[in-house]
Amino acid sequence: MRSRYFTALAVAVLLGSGMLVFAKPPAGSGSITGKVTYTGTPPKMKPIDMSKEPSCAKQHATPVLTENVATGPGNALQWVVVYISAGDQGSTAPSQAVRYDQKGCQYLPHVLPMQVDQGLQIYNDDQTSHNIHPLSKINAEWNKSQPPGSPAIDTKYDKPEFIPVKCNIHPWMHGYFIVLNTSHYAVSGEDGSFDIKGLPPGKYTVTAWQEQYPAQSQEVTISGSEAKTANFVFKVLPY
Amino acid sequence: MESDTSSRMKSYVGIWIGLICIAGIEVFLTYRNFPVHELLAFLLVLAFIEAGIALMYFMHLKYERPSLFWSLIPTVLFVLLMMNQIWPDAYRLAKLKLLIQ
Amino acid sequence: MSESEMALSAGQSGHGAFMEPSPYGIQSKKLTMWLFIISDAVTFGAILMVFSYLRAGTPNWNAPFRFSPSIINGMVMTFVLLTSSLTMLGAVEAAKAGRKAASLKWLGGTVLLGTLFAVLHIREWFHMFDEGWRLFQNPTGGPVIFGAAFFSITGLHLMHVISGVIALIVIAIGYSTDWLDANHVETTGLYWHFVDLVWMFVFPLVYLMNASR
Amino acid sequence: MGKLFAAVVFVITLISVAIFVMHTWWLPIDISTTGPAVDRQMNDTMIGTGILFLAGQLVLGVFVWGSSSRKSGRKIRIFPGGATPLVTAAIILVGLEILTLTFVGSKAWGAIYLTPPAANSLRVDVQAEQFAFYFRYPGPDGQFGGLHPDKIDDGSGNYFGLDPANDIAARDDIVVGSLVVPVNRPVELTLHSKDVGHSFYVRELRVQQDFVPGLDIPLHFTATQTGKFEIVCTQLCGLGHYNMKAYLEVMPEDQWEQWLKSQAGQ
Amino acid sequence: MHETSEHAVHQHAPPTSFIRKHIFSLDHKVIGKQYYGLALLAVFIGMVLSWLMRIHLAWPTWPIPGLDKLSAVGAPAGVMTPEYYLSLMTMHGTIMVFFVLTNAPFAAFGNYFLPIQIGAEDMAFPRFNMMSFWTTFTAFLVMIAAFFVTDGPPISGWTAYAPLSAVGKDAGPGLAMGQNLWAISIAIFCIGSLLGALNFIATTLDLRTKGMSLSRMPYSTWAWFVTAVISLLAFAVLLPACILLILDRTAGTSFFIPSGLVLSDRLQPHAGGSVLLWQHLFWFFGHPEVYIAILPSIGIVCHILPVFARKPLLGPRATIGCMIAIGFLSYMVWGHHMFVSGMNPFSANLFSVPTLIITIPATILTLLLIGTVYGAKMRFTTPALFCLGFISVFISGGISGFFLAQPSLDTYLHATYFVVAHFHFVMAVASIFGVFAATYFWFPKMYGRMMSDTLGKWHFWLTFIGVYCIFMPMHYLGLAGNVRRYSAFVDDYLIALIPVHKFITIAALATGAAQLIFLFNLIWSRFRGPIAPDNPWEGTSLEWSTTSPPPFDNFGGRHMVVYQGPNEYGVEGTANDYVMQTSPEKIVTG
Repeated sequence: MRSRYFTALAVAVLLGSGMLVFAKPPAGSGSITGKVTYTGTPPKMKPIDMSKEPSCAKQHATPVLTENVATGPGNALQWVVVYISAGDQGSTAPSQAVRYDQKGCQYLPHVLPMQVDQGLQIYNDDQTSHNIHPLSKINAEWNKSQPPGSPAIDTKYDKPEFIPVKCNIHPWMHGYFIVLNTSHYAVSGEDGSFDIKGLPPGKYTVTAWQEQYPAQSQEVTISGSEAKTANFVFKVLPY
Repeated sequence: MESDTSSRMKSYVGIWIGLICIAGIEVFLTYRNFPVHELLAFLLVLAFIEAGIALMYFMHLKYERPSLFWSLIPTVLFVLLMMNQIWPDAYRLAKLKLLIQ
Repeated sequence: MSESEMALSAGQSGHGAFMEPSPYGIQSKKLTMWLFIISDAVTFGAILMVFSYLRAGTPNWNAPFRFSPSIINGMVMTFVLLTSSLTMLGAVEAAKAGRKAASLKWLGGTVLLGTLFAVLHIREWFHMFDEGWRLFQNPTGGPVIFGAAFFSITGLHLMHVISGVIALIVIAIGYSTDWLDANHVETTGLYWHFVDLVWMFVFPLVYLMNASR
Repeated sequence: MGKLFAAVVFVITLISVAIFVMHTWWLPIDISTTGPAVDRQMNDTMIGTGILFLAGQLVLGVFVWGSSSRKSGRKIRIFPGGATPLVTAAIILVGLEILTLTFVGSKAWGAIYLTPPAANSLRVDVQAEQFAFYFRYPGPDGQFGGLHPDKIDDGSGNYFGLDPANDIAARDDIVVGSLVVPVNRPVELTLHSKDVGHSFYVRELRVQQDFVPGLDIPLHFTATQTGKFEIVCTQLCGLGHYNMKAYLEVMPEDQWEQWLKSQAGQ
Repeated sequence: MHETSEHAVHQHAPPTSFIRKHIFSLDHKVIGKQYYGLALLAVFIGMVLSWLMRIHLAWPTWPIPGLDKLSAVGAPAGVMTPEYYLSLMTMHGTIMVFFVLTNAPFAAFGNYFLPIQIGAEDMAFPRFNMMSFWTTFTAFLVMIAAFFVTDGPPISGWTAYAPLSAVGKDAGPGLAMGQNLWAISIAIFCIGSLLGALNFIATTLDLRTKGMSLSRMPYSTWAWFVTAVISLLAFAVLLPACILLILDRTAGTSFFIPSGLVLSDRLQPHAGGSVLLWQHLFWFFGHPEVYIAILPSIGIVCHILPVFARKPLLGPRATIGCMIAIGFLSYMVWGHHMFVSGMNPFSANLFSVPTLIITIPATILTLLLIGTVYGAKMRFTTPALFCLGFISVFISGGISGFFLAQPSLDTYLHATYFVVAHFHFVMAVASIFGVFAATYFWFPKMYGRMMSDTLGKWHFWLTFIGVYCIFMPMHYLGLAGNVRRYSAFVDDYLIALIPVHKFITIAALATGAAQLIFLFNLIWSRFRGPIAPDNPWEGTSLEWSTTSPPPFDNFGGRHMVVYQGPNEYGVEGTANDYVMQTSPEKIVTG
């Protein structure tokens, strides 16, 4: 009964979003690409001991590492959110909800950007109860447990905020909800690269946010459908 | 009856003066630089004397049947005495307090 | 059993011939007040224990009360409260002797002194607020728990004083209109003396033990 | 009806006692030096109270059976000697049992909680939090770094609140999620709690001790057998209480040293 | 100067308006029934909560139909979340301990029968009496309100250990508003209980009718009196503890919160408190509370058993002495709840010895009850069966006290199901058996109609066997180290024990269902039961000297005069085999 309901909902959401795509083509075709790197010695990411939750521990052949300063080859810095912090004209939230997974006692993805009022669906894919506690200060704070097999939590945020998320049952589970006023954002990948697309011409402030180090901003002006480059370098410390 | 009352009032005034004196002694002792434990002991003894006087005379316990005294006071003292079993723990609290650097 | 006791136990039940005599020879109301007092004594005992326990468990306790104004104010308050006990005794004695007008005067005095105590106390509180004291704040840099304990203990005592004052006013009005009798005055007197008795512990433990020397 | 009552009481009593005697569900193996005394105490108490239990229930059943006799003209009978023998018996028998249990039992208790740890103990810090245990070894320098609650950050794995940037002793501290100890060596734990009350309970060690927030609670034990055992939390600590556990691994000394080295390298 | 003093009791006429008669009534009998009704409501809520918990423990993934209606957050699609399990557990404990075990045997039956048993027309202070009920009722409403706040009821257990209960929402769901409501409710409950206790003591001491000396008081009256004294002093400690807890939660003080706590990644702005302080204050109340729950039932059983054994209770003076001794000792032993709590280990021995000493008066009481059964001409009515069941259950529960009183064994058994078994047997089941016995025994007096004995016996057998099936296996679980307050069993050694939990759950559901027989019997007999005579059980105490139900002033204007003790059963050479307390005939003791 319930699953049919969800299927119907999913179909409706897909159709709706498809129509939106057709109805509203991207307002611009400019883009900003770049790479986020670091200088200095990054702290060593620690292996997470999941032995207290065997059902999760056995999903990982080698221990998962903490992700607060995730680095890649070539001094790349992962999980940095790059977004337009000023200059964007604003747009309504897409009807497509973002998905957040709890799998193997990890938050996937570690950092989840979304737009204000955009739907957020949180799934528990594990055979254990999870507790999801976004530590918001501006938005209303909530704290809910999700036993295995219970329906997805469906919610949204109505004010922009950088919200740390923690699982109250598994203390190592940490992630971030990045609620933004803009639809133009990207998260740096393992190689540190990011790509913000669909920008109409204009003068923008591009900000790169990393969970542990101070955020950085750059001014970028886009005229026409050009592709600009903006690189960010974070100074990291070993401790 | 009338003279009885006034003679009692006279004794009450005497007790009142006595209580004020005890309070004065307490303040005096406070500034005599005793170690904290000794001061506490002195003050507690004086406070119990004061309370005893107030109980017996002001609250007329002396003039009631002794059974009332023996029903009430030992009960309260017993319960308060039992509560003192928390002390070993308070000192442990001081000893094991998490040292936050 | 003496005659007066007989009369007492008869008085307390209305038809003593059908009742067992009360074991203490006092009115039920007075007995209940005594019971309430021992119960309340345990309450105050517990809360003073809490304070002392925390104090014993806090290694770097600093005594924040200076002689002037805190201790002096405490002394004045002690004096006021003790005196109010004396006036209360006057009221009870006069009421027992049937001198209603005198008793009411004494009661009035007690109410005034009780109010004065409350005013002095609240004034002290405001003074401390100005200095930066809060339930969770200690401006002298000592343990914050002192503020919490001080305001809770004295607050509980102040609550007793204020309800005592209200009770005295009600009793005085009732007594003057013959709705209540001398026994009510006596019972309320017991309560008032108890409030005084509690202060005899609060003053040394909370004020004097925390006088900066 | 009385006979039925007696019969039901007999059946219940016998089944209950039988399951106790058969040890169908019983204490697990004992791997601690202080454990045997606890086990002995448990057995003594079990036998003493078992006799009381059996006697109490059976005598109740027998008396009820007797009291239900419908013989006409039967007179009531007062218990021989009245209350005095019963009161005396209770005071003497129970009193004796209490005295014995107290004297013997306080030794078992003292061995765990009132004796200081041995000088050559392995020192391990335990941090309990909602809802996991973390264990800290001093590392090669043999020194623990200081604890700073404001530095605690689960996201970066800093469960203890170490400050390696300013505190050199903290840099080589080994923080792991399992308690790994060498066999037959005294272990001295210091229990910290980050947030609320928790408890350290290893059935096989016969040891249970609460974590008290704000206090460093000492606890020591010596494991005598190798193996992997569960550490569970027994003090209600919040929603994940049921899921708060860790493992105690007891290893031969050489294996343990290797393990420690491998951890220090990480 | 004395003629003006009086009690309102003797002047007020029977009220006529519905509100004064049934709701804001000053009549102790109505107030007693109100307490009973409240306890009945509470016990069914508490029982349903225990069902939900048991089902979840045995089959954690089963969706429970309708549970998502009660709390969509706590039980999404009917599957209980861990925090909702703890919420239900907290509410089960709190409701059962405070609103059932304190109310039913003590406040309900005490209110109804204490004045009648001593020959008084009402309590000493009827207005206080009414106030204490409505205060308790308010406390109940506040407690129930916790079900309906956003995060649900608190999850800190009925003991509300700080700092879990003190720091607020960062500690978990239910610890914001839910815990506030809990603390406020308990504080209100304390006030209600204190008022009640004052009234009970004053009534017992001052309103005894002619000839009713203290030594002639029935055992139930003695038990209520001793209980009142215990609660007068015990609740006086819980009240400030609750106030301090409320201050910690709302005003930012830190009595129970030390510095440097990090919850939900937030450094808490508290410093200087002590966690153990709450435990000390709570258990200083909490242990006497156990006796507040059980003593009235002991008294009731001591009162009822001789009626059906048709012989006097063995050792009347020893019985009363034991009750007083238990009351006295109850203040010396609270630390046995805290052996492994981080308390100074030296104190453990200090608390252990008096705890073990308490077993002496308890054993004496049990032996005297068993000795009373010896050679009796037992009439096996339902109340008699419940009394016998009480003895059996009390033995079973008391025995495990020997284990838990010893710190050395407590290191293993603390916080396991062994403890759950112990206190459910000795405090909950035994006390409830007393309440059942009292209900079947006094129902004819309260409502003028007999309860069905057949249904009563079915109820007894199912309950008696049921409770053994529920709680006896918990001892085995405890010995295997099964930790209590777990919402699911995920540890390797606990998974192996789940079949036992399934057995217990089935037994609990069945036993709970058997209570519906009782409920049906209660309601049916209220309207359809055969009319009861004034003294259906041939009892001696004063309640049997008046009509069923008693008139407004209990004795219809008569003043009872007491000539006998309450214990005159099996007396030879009299017309019946018993002598009423009001009967002036001389008893020839042979």
